[in-house]
Amino acid sequence: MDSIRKKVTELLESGAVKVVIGYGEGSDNNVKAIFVRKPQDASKLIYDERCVQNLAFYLMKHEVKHMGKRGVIAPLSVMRTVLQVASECQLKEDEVVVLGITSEKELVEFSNLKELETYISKSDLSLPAKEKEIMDKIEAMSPAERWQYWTNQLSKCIKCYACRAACPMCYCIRCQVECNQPQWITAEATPMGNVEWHLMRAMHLAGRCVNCGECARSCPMEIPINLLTYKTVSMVKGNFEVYAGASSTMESVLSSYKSDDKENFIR
Amino acid sequence: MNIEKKLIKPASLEKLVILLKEEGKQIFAPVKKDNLVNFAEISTLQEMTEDYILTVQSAKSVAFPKVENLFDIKTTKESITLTDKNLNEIPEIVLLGARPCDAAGFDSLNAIFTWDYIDSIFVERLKKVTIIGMSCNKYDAKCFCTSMNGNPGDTKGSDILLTKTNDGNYLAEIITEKGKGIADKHSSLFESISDTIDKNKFIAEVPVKFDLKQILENINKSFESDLWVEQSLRCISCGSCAYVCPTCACFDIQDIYNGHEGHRKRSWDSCGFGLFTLHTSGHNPREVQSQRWRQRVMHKFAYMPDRQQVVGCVGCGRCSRACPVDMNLKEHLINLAEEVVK
Amino acid sequence: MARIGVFVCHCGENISATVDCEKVASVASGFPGVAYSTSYKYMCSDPGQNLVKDAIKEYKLDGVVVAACSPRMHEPTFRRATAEAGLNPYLCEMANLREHCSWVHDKVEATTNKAIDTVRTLVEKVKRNTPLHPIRVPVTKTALVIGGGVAGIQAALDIANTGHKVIMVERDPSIGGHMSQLSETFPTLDCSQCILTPRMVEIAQHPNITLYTYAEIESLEGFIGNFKVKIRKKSKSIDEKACTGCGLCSTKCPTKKISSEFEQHLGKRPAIYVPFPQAVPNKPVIDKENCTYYLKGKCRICEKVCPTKAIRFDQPDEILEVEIGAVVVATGFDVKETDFFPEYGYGKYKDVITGLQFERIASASGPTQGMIRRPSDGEIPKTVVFIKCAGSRDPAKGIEYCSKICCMYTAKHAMLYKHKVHDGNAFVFYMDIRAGGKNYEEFVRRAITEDGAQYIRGRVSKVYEKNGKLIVSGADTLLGSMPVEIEADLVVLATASVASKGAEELAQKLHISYDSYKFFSEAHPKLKPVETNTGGIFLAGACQAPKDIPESVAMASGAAVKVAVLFSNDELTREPIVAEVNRIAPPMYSTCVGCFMCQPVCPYQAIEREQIKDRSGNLIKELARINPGLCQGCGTCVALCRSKSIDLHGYTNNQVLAEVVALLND
Amino acid sequence: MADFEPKIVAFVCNWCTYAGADLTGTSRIKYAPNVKIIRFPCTGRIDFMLLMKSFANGADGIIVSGCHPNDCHYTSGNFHARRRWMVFRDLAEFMGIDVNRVCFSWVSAAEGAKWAEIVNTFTDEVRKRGPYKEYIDLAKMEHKNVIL
Repeated sequence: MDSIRKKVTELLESGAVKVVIGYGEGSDNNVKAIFVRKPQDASKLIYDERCVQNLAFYLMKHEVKHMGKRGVIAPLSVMRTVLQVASECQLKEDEVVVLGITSEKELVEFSNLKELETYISKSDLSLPAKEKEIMDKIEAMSPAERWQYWTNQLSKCIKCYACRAACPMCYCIRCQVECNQPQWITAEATPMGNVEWHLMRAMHLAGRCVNCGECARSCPMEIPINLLTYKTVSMVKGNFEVYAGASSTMESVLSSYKSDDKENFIR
Repeated sequence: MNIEKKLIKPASLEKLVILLKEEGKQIFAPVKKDNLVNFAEISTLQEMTEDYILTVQSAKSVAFPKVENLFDIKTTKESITLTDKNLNEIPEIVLLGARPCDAAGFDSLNAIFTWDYIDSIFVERLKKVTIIGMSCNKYDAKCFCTSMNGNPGDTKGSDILLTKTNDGNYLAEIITEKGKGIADKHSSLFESISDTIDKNKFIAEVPVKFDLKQILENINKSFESDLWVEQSLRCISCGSCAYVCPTCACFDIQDIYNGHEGHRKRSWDSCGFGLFTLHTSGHNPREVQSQRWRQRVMHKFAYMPDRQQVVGCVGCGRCSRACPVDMNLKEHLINLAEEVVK
Repeated sequence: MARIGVFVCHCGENISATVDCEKVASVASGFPGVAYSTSYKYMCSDPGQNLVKDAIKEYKLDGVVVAACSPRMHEPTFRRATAEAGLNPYLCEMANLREHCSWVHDKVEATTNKAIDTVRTLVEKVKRNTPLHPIRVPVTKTALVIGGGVAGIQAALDIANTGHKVIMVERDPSIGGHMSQLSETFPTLDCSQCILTPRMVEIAQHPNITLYTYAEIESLEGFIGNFKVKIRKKSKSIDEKACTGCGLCSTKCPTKKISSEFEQHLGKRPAIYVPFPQAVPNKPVIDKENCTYYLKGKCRICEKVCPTKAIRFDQPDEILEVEIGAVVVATGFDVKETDFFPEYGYGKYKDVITGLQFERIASASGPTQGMIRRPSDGEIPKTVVFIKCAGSRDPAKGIEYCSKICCMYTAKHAMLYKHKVHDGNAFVFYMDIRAGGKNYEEFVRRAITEDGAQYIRGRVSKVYEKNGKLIVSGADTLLGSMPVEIEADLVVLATASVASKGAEELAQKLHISYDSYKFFSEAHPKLKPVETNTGGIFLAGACQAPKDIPESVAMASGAAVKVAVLFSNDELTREPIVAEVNRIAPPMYSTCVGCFMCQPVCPYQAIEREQIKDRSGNLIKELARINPGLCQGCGTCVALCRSKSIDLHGYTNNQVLAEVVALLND
Repeated sequence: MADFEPKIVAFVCNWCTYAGADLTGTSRIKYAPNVKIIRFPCTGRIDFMLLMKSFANGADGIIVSGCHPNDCHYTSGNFHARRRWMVFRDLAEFMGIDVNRVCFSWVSAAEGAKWAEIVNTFTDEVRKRGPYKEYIDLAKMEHKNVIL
């Protein structure tokens, strides 16, 4: 932790970055995102197992963006998000300093995104075991049971859009769910509309989701919606041999094709 | 009306639920499912849980549902017919187990929906809701009702307030005519109890965290404060606070129409959403999150007291519990108060 | 409310035999927004069209649904009629009641109901149609011809003779292509070079043609009528203006033992060379990979001997950028060679050669001056075995198609051989003889009957050497698959014609499609054989599929006419069925967030990045913009766009979703 | 169930399958009238949400059809579509949506007979599966005022 604080102090003192987005003590033993702009505030930074929020979201937030060059405390999910959003033209290499945190909670520095890519290429990007287990269980169900499971889960959705707001990949200024010419999905939470909304969101994240789990974590109704995007993660890995957030230059899976893509389902 | 104190035993309460249901009323009570406690329709008291501090969502949707059909639209070749919602179809609802803060929330909602325009659907819905509240014997760090002029045994807003006593029975305070109607009709279930019973023994003691008066007096001076920006830096503009809030009343109106028939529907919305104030012109008067955060707080603590003479917050703390990024309203209010004093 | 007119056509009895047209019209008249509905026996007839036109005026219609045949049949007809009545033609849609309904279903209630559903669907669509206006784009009247073989030459001359400028780009040092390598041509046996070289000279001298040899396409951008091409002129190491083509440099070049590509490696050439004596332009290039100076930094003999001081060792590659309006791709083919035929010993035995090598041996200008001498020892072979379908029609080899020209040239080879070696034996192993074409069958017959070529129907399994002879081991299937072994002095393989080297890369640069064999794809196998799917790019010759000379020439002239048609107008009008990124007022400008994930899905590179800047030039936002001149309206970007910021005119989200809803809700 | 006639909507591209279906007509090959076609320029234009909306509006089955690989009028629209369908199918299946009610196919402009065969086979399949009740029920379900 000291090395991280030291590095942040350096970066702020030298003016290399204007702000460092990191984790700090919040209320009631919670962790909150803090925005360190003064070297002396670097001491407020913490990093422990409670620090799970995907801070990469803030790199693109209007108010934070306007502070200038940003540093970000970056566990694996944040590192991957940076690469992914960079590949989607939402973040430029010279706008961000990634202060990587290894799984041993050590600081790892990158002088450019290429180095970050090299680091990511050696990291384990697979889905967390806990979720994988639940997914396996769902997959083992009959289609009717799966339908029952999901309609039941999704009927809890109140369309507060916390999942979308928390997801750093959901940076659209107008989501398809908000289109009303035509109205693809009802504005209000309805059992059908909820299924459509969450399927649509997962489709839009296919090949882009870095499985940070932020959507499910932020859901006030505790719906495991991350499983839907995780499903696309495993599908994309299984069929196209890629994980999202592995490169800042890669073409998205759904923006590309191979002439010999699987088509055994096509008559 | 003077509050009348009665005693109701669990078995009687169970019976009451069945009887009220037989009268055609829908009974909503806290139900635990997938580890979440929320209001749901019950048929028997067994379905209700008492293992909760607060439900995740407030009880407001009994009067202000997530989605409300305002009117039906039908197009024929010759004309377009609009049919208003039939208010008679609105069911009678008994809200059992609502906390005093939930009950108090309806006051704020009512103030908004009956302010410049009387919203007949809301009014009718609220008219048909009977609240059998339940005092809190537990609280958590997010609770701050006592700072908002409320308390865990507050009778305000409830028609009947139950307080669980040591012996497992409930002290039933009959507060309104509506409550009295039920108590009288099912008088055999309501037993008499000594007037001297001290309810405070059975309710939680929630510490007061700030001086509401000071905040209400000073908040208008804080409009230009940098604190709004600072506080909202970590806000991700989701709507979870608004959607769980018992007093948030923002809504959106959309036509769901397939070319032949459809409905105009009102559904919940949130002033925290970026598109909430977006004009067709492209202009957005509340373009950034700090403005939207300020709006949310000031609406509750400055504009509502000013216009509707009611504070738009009951201190239930749901927003802080639901917030994925630890936007703690109580702390933000304390900081605001400090800032203004400075 | 909308004022839609519905016009139900009986199509004689084609529709009314199974669909109750009256009922369709009467039910449609009850749809919200339908102001007029009628049925008529032949809606496409003049009176029928007039009925539509009159109704548009009389009932002030703002949309038209013609429920008749397939829109692929009569949509233009009714859109024209709609326009003539003063309504925007794109406010007319057709409901397909014939091909998709009356002709495929029995006379049951469900058929009429389906017709009603279809009409309702189109009524809901047309309610959401908006007037569209044809897109006009100017035309640059210069054509680019890629490839200087016979097809390219023909196309270039035809276009140039219509008065338009042509730029020809050839990868090799000389134009002429494979045809210049051939000895004689079937079925007339006239000398290939004798008929080709005058054309080559014409190219060089034509005032409308600019020729770049030793040059390749670097990139092509833009769209029909408005392309920008980058041409890489590879360094020839000579100043073409100064060089007179005297040939002294080649004569004096000390490096003379380089295998000649033109001679199919049966002859040698120096490092500074012209590929063949009749080359156009007849000016040398230095082969840098083999030149002593480039390899070792010493020599410069050519520079010393050049009388006009035209040698430029430091000449760099040059990139030219030219604006053109149309492209003719005529990059030809290659023959399969190398170790593709281990069982036939190609590459192992010097006397196993390809048909193209045989052409050089038989050619009067070739390495043997036209004497049939085998490569190994220069002896005159007494027995020659020709093996057809070497690679072609062989799924095991991965080439399933017929190379088309081999039957004919093999007959020619056998004939030429017999003409030159009268006592020789010519054996031809064949699968089938495919000699469709004017005088072709007669030609093959002549080779067999008059010149005594011995045709054996069967495949050769193996060629191996034994006692200085090549043993060709095969079977004669006409004699019950009896094994046949022939002791040969020379074996000629009619190797498969394959796509030209680099065809795939070129297709990608040009953004045209190609098949699994890398031959370029025509837009329609029957009706658009010279067009590609990219507007303004045409195909000529064997780059599309194996072809003989007359076919290539005919196709080239076809492509030239297509270019001439395109150049006959100053402006092009295009269907306004194009995608568009929405625009709204500042500060959002568009709901597009500029993720640019749509860019790679566009097959036409029509999606550009547009920067929105404030007055001081600071970037506010970068968002996608679709060039309507390039967009062909496939809509792939529309479905991909997550924020639905792109929509496709004519098939908007609003329209298609309304169709779905209307189709399923009666 | 015996007299159940499924509602099937077909999303087809203009250049191959629509033309192929035209050929079915010109060849007078009969097929089930249950299938109704909506024309698109290309399979690449077909949004997966349209499939969802079809079910929500009462479709019992959906056919999506376009040009064979390498035959796309726009060179690659069908390839992009195919990828989307791969992901969509997987996800939909994971959610318990009956993916057997969506028939993806390639039907060229020359395959009039294939179109008829696809329509007939698929209509039979959907007829056997019965109405897509689970989906319609969900679509018709009003959100409860207070939910769990």
